[in-house]
Amino acid sequence: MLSLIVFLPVLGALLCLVVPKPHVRTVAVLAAGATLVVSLFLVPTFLHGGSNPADVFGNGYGKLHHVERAAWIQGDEFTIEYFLGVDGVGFPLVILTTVISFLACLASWNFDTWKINRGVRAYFSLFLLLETGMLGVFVSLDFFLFYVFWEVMLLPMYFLIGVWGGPRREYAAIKFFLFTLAGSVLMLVALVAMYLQSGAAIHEAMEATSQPGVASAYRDATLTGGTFDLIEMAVNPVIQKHFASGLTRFLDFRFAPVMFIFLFIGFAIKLPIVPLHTWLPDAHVEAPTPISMILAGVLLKMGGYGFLRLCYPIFPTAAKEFALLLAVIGVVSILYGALCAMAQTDFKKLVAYSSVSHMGYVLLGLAVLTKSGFGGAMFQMLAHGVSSPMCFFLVGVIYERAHHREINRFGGLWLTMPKYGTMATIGFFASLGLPALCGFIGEFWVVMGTFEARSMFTWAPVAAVLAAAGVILTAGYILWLIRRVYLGPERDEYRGYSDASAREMGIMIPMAILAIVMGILPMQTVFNYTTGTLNNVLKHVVAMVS
Amino acid sequence: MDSAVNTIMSGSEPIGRQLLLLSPLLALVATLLAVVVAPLFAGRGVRPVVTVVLVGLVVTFLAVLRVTGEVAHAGAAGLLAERLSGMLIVDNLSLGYMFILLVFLVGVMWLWWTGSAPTEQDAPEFFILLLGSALGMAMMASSTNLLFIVVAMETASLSSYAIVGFDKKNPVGAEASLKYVVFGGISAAIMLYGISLLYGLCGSLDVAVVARYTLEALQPGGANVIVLTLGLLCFLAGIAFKMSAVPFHFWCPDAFEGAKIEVTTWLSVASKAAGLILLARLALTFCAAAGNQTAIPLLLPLAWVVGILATITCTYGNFCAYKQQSVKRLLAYSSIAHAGYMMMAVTVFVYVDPQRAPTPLPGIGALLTYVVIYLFMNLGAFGVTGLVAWETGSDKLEAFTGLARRAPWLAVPMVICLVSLVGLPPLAGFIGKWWILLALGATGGTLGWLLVLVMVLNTLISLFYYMRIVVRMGLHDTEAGPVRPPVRGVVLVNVCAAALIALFVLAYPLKDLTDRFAQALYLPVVSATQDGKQAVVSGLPLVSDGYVENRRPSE
Amino acid sequence: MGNQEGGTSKPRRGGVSKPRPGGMPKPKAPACCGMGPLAPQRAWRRCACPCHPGAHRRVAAVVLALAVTLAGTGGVAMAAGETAGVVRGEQPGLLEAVLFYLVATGVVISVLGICLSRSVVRMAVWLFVTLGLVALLYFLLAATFLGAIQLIVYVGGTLVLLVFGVMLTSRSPWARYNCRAWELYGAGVVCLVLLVSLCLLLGRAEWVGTQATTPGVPVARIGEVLLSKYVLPFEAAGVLLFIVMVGAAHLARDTKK
Amino acid sequence: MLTIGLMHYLVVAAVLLCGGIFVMATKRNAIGILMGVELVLNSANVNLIAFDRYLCRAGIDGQILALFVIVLAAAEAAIAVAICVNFYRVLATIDVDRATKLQG
Repeated sequence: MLSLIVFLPVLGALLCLVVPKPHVRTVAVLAAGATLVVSLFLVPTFLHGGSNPADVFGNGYGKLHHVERAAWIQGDEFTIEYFLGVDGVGFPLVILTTVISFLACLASWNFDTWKINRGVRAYFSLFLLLETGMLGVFVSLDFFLFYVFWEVMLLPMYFLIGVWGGPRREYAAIKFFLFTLAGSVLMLVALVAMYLQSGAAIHEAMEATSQPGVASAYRDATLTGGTFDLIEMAVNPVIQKHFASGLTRFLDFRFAPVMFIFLFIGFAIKLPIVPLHTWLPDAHVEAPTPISMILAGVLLKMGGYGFLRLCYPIFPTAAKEFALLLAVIGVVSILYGALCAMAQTDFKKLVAYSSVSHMGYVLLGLAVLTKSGFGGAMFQMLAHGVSSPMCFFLVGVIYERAHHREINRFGGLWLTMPKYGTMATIGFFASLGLPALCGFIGEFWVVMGTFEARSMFTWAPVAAVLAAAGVILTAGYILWLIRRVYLGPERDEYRGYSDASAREMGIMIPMAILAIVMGILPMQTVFNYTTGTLNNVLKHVVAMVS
Repeated sequence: MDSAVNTIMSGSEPIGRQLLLLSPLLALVATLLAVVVAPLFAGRGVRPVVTVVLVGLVVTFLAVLRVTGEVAHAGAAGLLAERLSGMLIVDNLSLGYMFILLVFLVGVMWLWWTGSAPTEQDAPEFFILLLGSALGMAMMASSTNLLFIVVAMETASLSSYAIVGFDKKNPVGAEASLKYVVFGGISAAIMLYGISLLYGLCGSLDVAVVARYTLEALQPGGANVIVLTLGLLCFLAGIAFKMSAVPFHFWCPDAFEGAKIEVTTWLSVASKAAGLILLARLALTFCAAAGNQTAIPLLLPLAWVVGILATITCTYGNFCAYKQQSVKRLLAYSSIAHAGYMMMAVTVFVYVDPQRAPTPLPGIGALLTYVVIYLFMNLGAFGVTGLVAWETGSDKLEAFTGLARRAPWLAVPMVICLVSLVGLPPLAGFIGKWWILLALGATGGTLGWLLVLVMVLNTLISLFYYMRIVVRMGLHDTEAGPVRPPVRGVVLVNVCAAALIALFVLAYPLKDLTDRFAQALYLPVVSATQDGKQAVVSGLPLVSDGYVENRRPSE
Repeated sequence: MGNQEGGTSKPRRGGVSKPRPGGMPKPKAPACCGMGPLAPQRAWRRCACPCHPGAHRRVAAVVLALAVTLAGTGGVAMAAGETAGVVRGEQPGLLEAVLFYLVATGVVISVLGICLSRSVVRMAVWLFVTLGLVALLYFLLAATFLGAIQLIVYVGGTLVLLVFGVMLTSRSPWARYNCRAWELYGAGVVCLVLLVSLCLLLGRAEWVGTQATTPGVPVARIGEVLLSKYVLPFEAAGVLLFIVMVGAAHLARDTKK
Repeated sequence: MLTIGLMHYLVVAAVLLCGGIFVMATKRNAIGILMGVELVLNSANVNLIAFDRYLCRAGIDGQILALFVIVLAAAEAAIAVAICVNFYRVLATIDVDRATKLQG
């Protein structure tokens, strides 16, 4: 099932290469749609949990569904597995990815009218390849496989920005590539080090107990060497102990903090956090609209997912140690992103900086190690995954007509294009965090969670207050934006613009519905699936820390 | 006279069996002679020569297969007896290199067939020199005696000098071969002086004895430490020249740019790999000599020397590649960088764990994997460069502008090869780096982890210049019309690109194969005999158990 | 090869001396290094030839250097405990010693000659002397076969090949190629330091047994070893020579057909 | 002093080596540099033969290696001279400094 989801887009990409040019986009949309449909078959598994999520995820961290595993690269004590599976963290992100990919694919439907419209086959093939890479990251549970998919996504994205992007596309593309690769080489070092350290742990335990292996806590297996299994690393007490107390081979640092930082930088670049965010405005602004949607909607979530899948479960002690640092970075991202957004006159850049601000909540929510914080972070990822593609698409719609993105040159668009204006209001309010829309829940829970953490961290209330101030800043720039672009008197230069077409509405309405439904029914749409896993991650983290 | 015959037979092996073990090399020599004779019957045309060479290569391949079976049958314990009069050893490592060499020869011939064959007047000479250098490299990979190493290296080098300047009318080629021969002559002379010192100190030209003596004499406070180090460094300089490691790399960019593209491709993989295999064999011999635990710390400085050389080599190669305008030259610098990565694999033998005997086997396995993958990457990248150069008349970066539109069947494999050279998944280049990283990390030493960091940082640096070509091909465009390369060339580069994807997915079978070729290697153990001379008395093969043991992460 | 007399080479510092008929140069002053008309002061700086009349001081310096070197040789040998030969009770071979010192002095002088000559042909002549003297050293070392080979192959073959190369490739075989003064002095200093440190190092090393025990190897033994233990490299060298022949013939052959 | 021993020959070889290195470093002519190479090769040969003669555990190997070195030097000289001749024919000079088509 998961393999099908992951590799359907590849199939589509190959088809795109052979079908006649006029049909390429149809094939691509069908492939993305098929992937979406197949991914929806995952939902029933999670619905069975109903009101009691513990039924689904109560068996401890690492209760997986739709598991597929096979040995891929196997040595004597060395197995890199083809290991896919989803739990409450991966599942919503898979759905998000397929939905946003499908909508972005639809948004590419007018490819022929783009300024750079050569290479239609290449565009859609790379697009679908990108989808494979993203889905692969969210479902792979073997670290090696995870890394491979992480890198698979890199090159298509590079070309999608570099070939079909805006005027500074080359710069933006290489910057994106370089930042991500810089992060992922650190991840590669961590990959090698964690494998070897887990092997050392197993061998130590084997020698201590003179058993021929170490029983795995969550699957019927006996470990005799190192492992790449992400769940195993998190739940196996032998490995955990060794990770927490061991030293690195090189210069004898403590193992956990070093690896945590390596992984953290890798994921934080993707998230992005403030000192490492500079690729994001460039990439978002230069990328074509559908790619901006993917970038904001899905790619940024890979960073947050990385924290939840690797950093926190595997290195809980380090997470506790670095909590203050992470919270500070999170708060700075929130405030700095919001202030930057406020200063922008480029419509797309504003949305891009708002992403930095919003993802800061994810980091803050994770940093404080509370249930509400984790839940809020997860929800914020999904909410942002819905609202920011919508914002980017809204920008794209108007850019196609006006061919500029200067906020100050717009005005009164609601009157000119009422359907578009309505959608824009929903989208931007969702991003703002208006109650009853999706953005509110995540930010509110994160702030709540930060307050709750005051028993553990004395600085938590300060962070909560600052994060709440971020909400106000967000409201400021978004309302100001709406006033400048959509309200006010109708301008002559935009008078003849056609309202959003059926296709455009077809792309916006699902996102708008999602934004509203997630805002009204957060439990049924998100929390029911995620809380169990998140709580178990948290329980695991807290247990390890105390 | 009888005594002479007896000594000939003294390998304790019947002469027939010795000939069997030598049959791959003999088949290569026979092919070479057949190429000389063939024009007498069939004219100097391209076709008969290529036919003869192909038949010869097939025969050689069969011979290698046969000998592989023989060696596998005899097992590791039999390797010492099969040592051919103390000069050569035919073991898995040399056979593995022979396989790589043959596959690569066919690839290079294919490239030649696409590009140069139509205008070639001197095909027999070209193949004599090509096969001659192949013969020299094959001998390098199996020599166990300093004298034979010298002869083998000179065979490889002298043919290479000539083949670089093969296109006589090309002034750049003439200059390249001149520089190559001058630097090559200097390095060979320096190496010989080093060998003479080693001979004086160790009293033997046998590498095993030299290793044994070196480890004895390198004990702190030894009188001969400096002279011995000098001799070893001079000797290493000669090998470093073949690998184009950095202080000895001057010839490499020039020779690569000046030579015909097939020759460049050939040298960029085969000659470097031969040097690396030789280095790996030396590491193996030293590890065998340090079999007793006390000598292990003495190996560390040797590993450091190679490690530092590797670091300088790959960093320098990557930085220099950045400002190149000629793609051929850029790839030449990239090949220097890759030689650095591969040298890192050779440093893998000293472990932090004192319980673990030094063994370079994980490194040799990783090295062989890397060479196999590197072969396809370079053949593909140089192949595309050659096809573009033949069609447009230029190998400059500008010639690649807009290639994605002008010739997608060249641009796509080129992107795949370049990204693989960077070392990103899902391409085989990553797998090559991965095994080296893992082997380095598993040593658990400071050196290992330093090299891990050096390697990943260099990956980052290398991104810049490889992407320059990608940017030119994909992101820029020009008015120039489409490029229509010959179909066989397109097939070649696409086969290479497909191989890179396939080798990623099939990483395990590849590693399994190369590991098998990195096992049960010839490991001489030396002990002093009564008259004060040292002799190789027994072979201690590393069985697979030992290998597993050593792969285990250290405590 | 028609270019030999054709092109006009750029005038270089020191000028190109006239090609002289007769090929082999005669080391006679003052034409030997083409410095004739120059003032002695400048010739002193430029002329590397010990036989130049303006270079008396030069000659003196060379002799001094030789004396120092020889004394150094002896001194280092003493320091290294090179007394084994006396200890072993044999007659100190006076003749051997005299011969050795003569040959060694010759080697040093001719090496200096190679180093300091500017004309390639002159270098070749000095190399001729050096190689010949090295052959004498081989005789002194009781390696008569090697000495003969050195004379036949090296002096008679390789060197002639090099001289041919000089003749074929130089517009004027007397052309000289200068390098900058600081390079010359820098290289000189580096090489002297290298020489001294090498002598000291080699003197310090412990060589296992330093007596001339073997009475020289009979030629038959060499042949025997060459065809038994070293048969593989022997054959490989044959193949190598064959390949080299093909390669050299290809490269040197005229392209115009 | 009057007994000629190993060291004497080693010193002569060192002189040859350093002379060869000096020649390689200062000559601007390909064949000149090759002459330097010949000097270094001879230095190695003197070493080898001297070791054979004076060291008790050495056998005949040094002489054999020296023999091979002579052969290899001849082969190398042949190739080098051929390359020089070809280069000269193309560019009409063998001045290494003037070989500037290929720059670092």
